[in-house]
Amino acid sequence: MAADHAVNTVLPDEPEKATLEGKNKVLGFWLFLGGETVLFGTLFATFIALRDQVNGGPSAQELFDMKIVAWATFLLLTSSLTSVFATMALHKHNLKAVQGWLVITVLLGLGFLGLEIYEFYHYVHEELGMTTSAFSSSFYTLVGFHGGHVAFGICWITGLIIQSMKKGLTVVTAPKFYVAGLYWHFIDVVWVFIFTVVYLMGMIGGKAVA
Amino acid sequence: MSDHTSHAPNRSGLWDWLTTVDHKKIGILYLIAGGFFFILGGVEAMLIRLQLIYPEAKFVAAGTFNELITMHGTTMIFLAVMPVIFGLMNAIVPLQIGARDVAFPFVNALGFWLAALGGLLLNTSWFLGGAPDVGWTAYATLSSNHKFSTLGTDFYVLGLQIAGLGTLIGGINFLVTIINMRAPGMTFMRMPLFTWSSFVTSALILFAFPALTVGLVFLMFDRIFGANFFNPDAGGNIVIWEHIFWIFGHPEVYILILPAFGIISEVVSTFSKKRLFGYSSMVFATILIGFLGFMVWAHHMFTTGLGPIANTLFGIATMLIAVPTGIKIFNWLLTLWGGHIRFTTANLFAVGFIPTFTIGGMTGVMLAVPPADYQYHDSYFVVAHFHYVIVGGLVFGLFAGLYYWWPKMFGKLLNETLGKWHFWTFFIGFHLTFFPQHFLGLMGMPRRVFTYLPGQNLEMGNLISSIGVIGMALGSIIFAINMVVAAKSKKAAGNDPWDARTLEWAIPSPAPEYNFAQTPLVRGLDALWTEKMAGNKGMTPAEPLGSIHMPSPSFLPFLMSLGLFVAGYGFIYAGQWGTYIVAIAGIAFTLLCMLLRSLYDDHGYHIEPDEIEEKGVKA
Amino acid sequence: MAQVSNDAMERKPKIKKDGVKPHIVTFIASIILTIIAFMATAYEVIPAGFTVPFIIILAIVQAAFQLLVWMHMDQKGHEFARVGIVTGSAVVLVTIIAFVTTLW
Amino acid sequence: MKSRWQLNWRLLSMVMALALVLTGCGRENLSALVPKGPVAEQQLFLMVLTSAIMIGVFLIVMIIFAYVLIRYRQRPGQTGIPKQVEGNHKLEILWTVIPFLLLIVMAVPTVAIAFDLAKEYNNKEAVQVNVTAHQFWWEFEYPDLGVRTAQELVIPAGKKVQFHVTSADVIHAFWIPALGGKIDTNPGLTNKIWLEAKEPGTYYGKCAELCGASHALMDFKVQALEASAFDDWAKKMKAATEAPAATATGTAAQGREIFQKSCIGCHAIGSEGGKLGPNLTNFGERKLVAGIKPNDAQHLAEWLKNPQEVKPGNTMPNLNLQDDQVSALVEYLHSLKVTQ
Ligand code: HEA
Ligand code: HEA
Ligand code: HEC
Ligand code: CUA
Ligand SMILES: [Cu+2]
Repeated sequence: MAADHAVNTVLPDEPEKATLEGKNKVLGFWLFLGGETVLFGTLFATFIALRDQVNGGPSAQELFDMKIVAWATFLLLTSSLTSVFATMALHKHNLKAVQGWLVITVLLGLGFLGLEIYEFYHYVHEELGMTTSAFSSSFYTLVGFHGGHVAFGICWITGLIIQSMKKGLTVVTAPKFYVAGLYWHFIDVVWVFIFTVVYLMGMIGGKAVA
Repeated sequence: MSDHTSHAPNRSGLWDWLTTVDHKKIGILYLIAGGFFFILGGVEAMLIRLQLIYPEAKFVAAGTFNELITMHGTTMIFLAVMPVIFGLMNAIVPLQIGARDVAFPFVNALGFWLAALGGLLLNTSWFLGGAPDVGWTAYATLSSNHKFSTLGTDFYVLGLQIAGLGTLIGGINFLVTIINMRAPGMTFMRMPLFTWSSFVTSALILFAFPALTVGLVFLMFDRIFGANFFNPDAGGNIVIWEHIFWIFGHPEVYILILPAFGIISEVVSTFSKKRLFGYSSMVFATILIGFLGFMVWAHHMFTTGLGPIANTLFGIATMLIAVPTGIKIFNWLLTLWGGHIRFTTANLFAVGFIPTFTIGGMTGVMLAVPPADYQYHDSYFVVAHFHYVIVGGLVFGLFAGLYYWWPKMFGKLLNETLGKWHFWTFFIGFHLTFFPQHFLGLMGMPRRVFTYLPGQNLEMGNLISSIGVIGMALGSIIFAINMVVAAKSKKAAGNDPWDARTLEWAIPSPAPEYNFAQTPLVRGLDALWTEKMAGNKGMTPAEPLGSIHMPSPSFLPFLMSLGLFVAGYGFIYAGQWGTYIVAIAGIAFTLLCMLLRSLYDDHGYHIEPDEIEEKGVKA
Repeated sequence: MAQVSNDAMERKPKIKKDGVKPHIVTFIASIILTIIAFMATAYEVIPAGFTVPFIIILAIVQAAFQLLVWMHMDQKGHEFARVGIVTGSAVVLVTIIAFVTTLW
Repeated sequence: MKSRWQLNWRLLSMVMALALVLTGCGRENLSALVPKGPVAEQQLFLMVLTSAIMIGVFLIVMIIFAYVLIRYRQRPGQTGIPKQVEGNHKLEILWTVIPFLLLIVMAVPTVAIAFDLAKEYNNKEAVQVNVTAHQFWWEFEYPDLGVRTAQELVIPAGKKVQFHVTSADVIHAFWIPALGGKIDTNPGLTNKIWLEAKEPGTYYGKCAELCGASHALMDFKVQALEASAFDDWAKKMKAATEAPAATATGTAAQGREIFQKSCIGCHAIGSEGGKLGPNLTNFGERKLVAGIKPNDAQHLAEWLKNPQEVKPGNTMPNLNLQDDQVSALVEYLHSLKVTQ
């Protein structure tokens, strides 16, 4: 069985695709991301439709604290870069580097999550609850879904790091790292749109789009 | 590291079924679940027809009637025909492409258990204060506000969410299987049409189900957390639900029908002993139908008030689907043309499909004309339309597929005499039930009415319609008897009872757990037929006989689904219990199982060549 | 089955050991694009009414950068990844157009 | 041969089915098929046009189908392998192009009529009616005429009527088959639709969207009056709304008292009273109780005694009235007339 042979022998160039299982995993995960695109797209479409329905509650313009958001964006973007480095280290079969970069990724992700929790906490104090308005419901659901993805990603990658301490880098663990990296990038791509559609467009406010 | 067993773990009985990751067994599990829910949905349909047998009947109360139609629609679509489709896909697609297994056996099992337990959750609502009663479309605000609907709707939301998750991962599994696991020489343009349609159906699942997921989340948040997506008083918009539901819902009906198209293509071609006429245009039409399926959803919303531009755009886009579907109809006819047609039961259902589905498709095109739909919409004309395409199309197709592949799945042929009785009772009952409904609709009978008043000329049509259902029930019972008869029968079906054309018939019936002792080399469209014509006995192997790696069975898929099942109740009753602890515990349990799955690698086991010989299987 | 698949075995050094450079470039580009978008909304440099399309285009460019470079979607073997993401995006596009034009 | 018999049987049933289709179109009492106004007429035109095309296509399919099944079924003792045909480009193009052309034939009038029906009539020519649907009753308001009524819609014949429809609770759909197709009543949104009755008469209206337990019973009636009669009705209604008849005698006076005590919170008479239930200003002249039962003493009493029995799930509570209270109320309610 390849998994066994591979452990102590040379890993192939792209260890994540060395086995059929690995290939399947990567392809399956890409397709899953296609589905996630629709998932987030539907959330976005709904948010866009409801973003002006503040029902007498606070509006995006009155509320958003762009400083926090800018920092959050920076953290997540950087974490995406560090996870690229992890994947590159994976291709060089350097487990220590993979783990190191992923630890940084997780820390940055935690920073992002912390900012988001602080931000939500802050908004709730400004009287924007889930039940306040259609705007608030769609805002918390869209951004919260993203935050939930980040949280899941943090747990997942942490689990992988711990696991790899025991199992090392093999054709079995490599696809897991690779796929987690894809997931993390995807979360970052989604954030690009959240930043634009929720926050920047929120700052413009009003009926800027038809 | 290398602590993997090299023997098949000895599991038997119930434990075997609860832990299996073998796609053929999962296929059977899907059939069992689908069959069970088909009977349930069918009994609900019979109660519906009983209540409507004459005006102002009082067999069931108004509220109960609404529960019946909601559960009938939901059960039939999500829990009966989807599982049967998945069952056939599981049993056949890997065999048709010459694969030893699906891409993700574990995920495959997980998909089944999620679907089954989601369905079970939904149906327990009958005993826990009432089933959902808002229609299978669950339009807000009726569905989104506790003022207008009961706890039953929470069961709908959570049950479908869990089942939908199962379907989604099942779809991804099939996509990857078909892309990555094809045998050497099995190019895309040599894939049998059932595999092709399974492929496109899985792609539709991938892109349609997430929309449903989101819609159900909105509904759940509105109901459970007091969110305002569909609350007009706080700025919400009810039309959003309609859009989301149909963005999912329309592709869903093509998710259902495409596999049936695939089955018909296989059956018609086998039993006329001809290759499929216009294979490449069939493939093209399948893809085109899938593609167009995503931009026509608003034809369910012509009366919502979207305005004439949206209505006509969506209407015309809808009509366009008639073109690729017509290509299919005519290709089937031309496949039969010049053949030696054998009227086995499978072929009777396939051939019966053609006129019946055509009628349903034609009424579909009539519905796609927005101004006319202002009259048809939400009348029995629509009910007639969709039962013609679903029962007369899909269910006929599934019966055809079951008769056709039964020997491959179980090693026994279904009885042909009983099969013919099944066909004729079901066929006649079907037309009796649904043909008059077209006219009931035109005469102004709205759908989803628990009764109607006398003197509106609706008596005759409803009576005939209610009588017809007896035919379908009879047919279904004959089919059940047939299964028992087949199971009791001593006669083995053999590898290739129909003199068929595709790969699955090259191996024993039922297929051994490793499917192909040696991966076959595919040398043309209709792989087996190609070899037959070349005078070969079977497929040429593409590899030497060697040890075969198999995935280990696992109880985790069941446990993971169980976690979500429990979490479902946690959410439904969170309001009454005043706590989310159960919901959180259930989800945590599922996550824990996921962690276990990741930590303990499945090394599987091996079947050695001598074992293969021992089992008497000659490659 | 865990077999080292065919093309993994016959592999020449197919992948150009991808350097750090494109990744850093993408990172910097992302930051710059984000800042431009922020500026465009904070100060009225773009004619009113064009700001939203402008920043959305910037977001799409940035997303494309990340998908192609960071996630290697431009590389061989990603055909179905492309099909998946493009189809998903197309579904989303139709959805958003419908929501923006037909609600309210 | 058995299979030939089966085949003939099936063909026969198809022919019978078609005959049913053809005769069905001509039957007198099929509401959507007997249009009483221009909207329904245009819609019927499209229905007939598309049906005709569909029947034509279906016949072609069936002819090929029947020919193939009879001609090419396997004969006993037949062996050998039929010719394996890959396809035929000419044929395939043919059955791609012809359906496409047929679709164009349908699409052109579809677009024209869809846009025509979506026209808005906000001028004084058209009567404006605000329709609000409730679980499970209909409220009609004539904003320009200062009139408010329920359950029975009154319109002038021969004039366009512009409806602005919305809902107070869940989605319903406003449908008068003989006059034209339906439109949903969406809570929080207002839809517009115009209809016209060519001749005076009574037409039936229905709710066409599942809206709860008594969705099936959410019917209403449409009275199309001559233009002059309509104006007269509107004037009297307006007068009655401003000053509802305060005179009630005998048992009716008792009924009035009960009404003022227990019912006025939900039901208005004139402009006075709640809006949770139908306005009853002209209840004595309605043909139906709650839109479904004949408005006679017996059915009205049944309604008052137990509204839930008549319309499950509706929002009027059972007020546990005594028999004498009921008969007093019946007397009073039947005295509420406007035009006489
Ligand atoms: C398997 C399921 C299935 C399938 C395949 C279809 C197929 C089609 N459906 Fe159907 N439909 C449903 C299931 C399905 N439908 C359901 C469940 C509902 C109701 C949901 C609810 O409200 O509860 C519904 C409702 C529905 C509506 C909404 C009605 C309303 O609520 O007012 C419309 C409107 O356009 C429609 C149209 C069509 C069309 C145009 C097709 C086309 O795909 C049909 C194409 C086929 C043909 C046309 C026949 C063969 C072609 C030829 C022989 C070529 C020549 C033909 C011509 C030139 C016309 N359907
Ligand atoms: C896959 C989908 C599917 C299938 C197969 C069916 C099958 C049937 N449907 Fe279905 N139907 C829907 C999907 C489906 N339906 C949907 C989506 C709706 C809309 C719901 C809504 O409005 O929200 C609907 C609505 C609907 C209505 C309209 C209700 C209303 O609007 O008020 C009616 C009425 O006649 C009806 C009848 C039937 C009948 C008679 C069958 C028959 O074909 C059923 C035949 C099967 C049987 C009769 C079972 C036989 C088994 C036995 C008798 C048990 C034997 C026992 C043993 C063997 C142990 N259906
Ligand atoms: C809580 C509010 C409420 C109260 C109190 C109430 N009703 Fe009603 N009533 C309704 C509603 C709502 C309807 C419409 C029911 C339907 O058709 O779905 C209705 C319908 C009616 C109708 C039929 C109207 C029509 O146009 O056909 C009559 C008559 C009637 N009520 C009389 C009474 C009388 C008399 C009383 C007092 C003894 C009363 N109602 C008390 C809410 C109320
Ligand atoms: Cu109101 Cu149905
Ligand atoms: Cu549809």
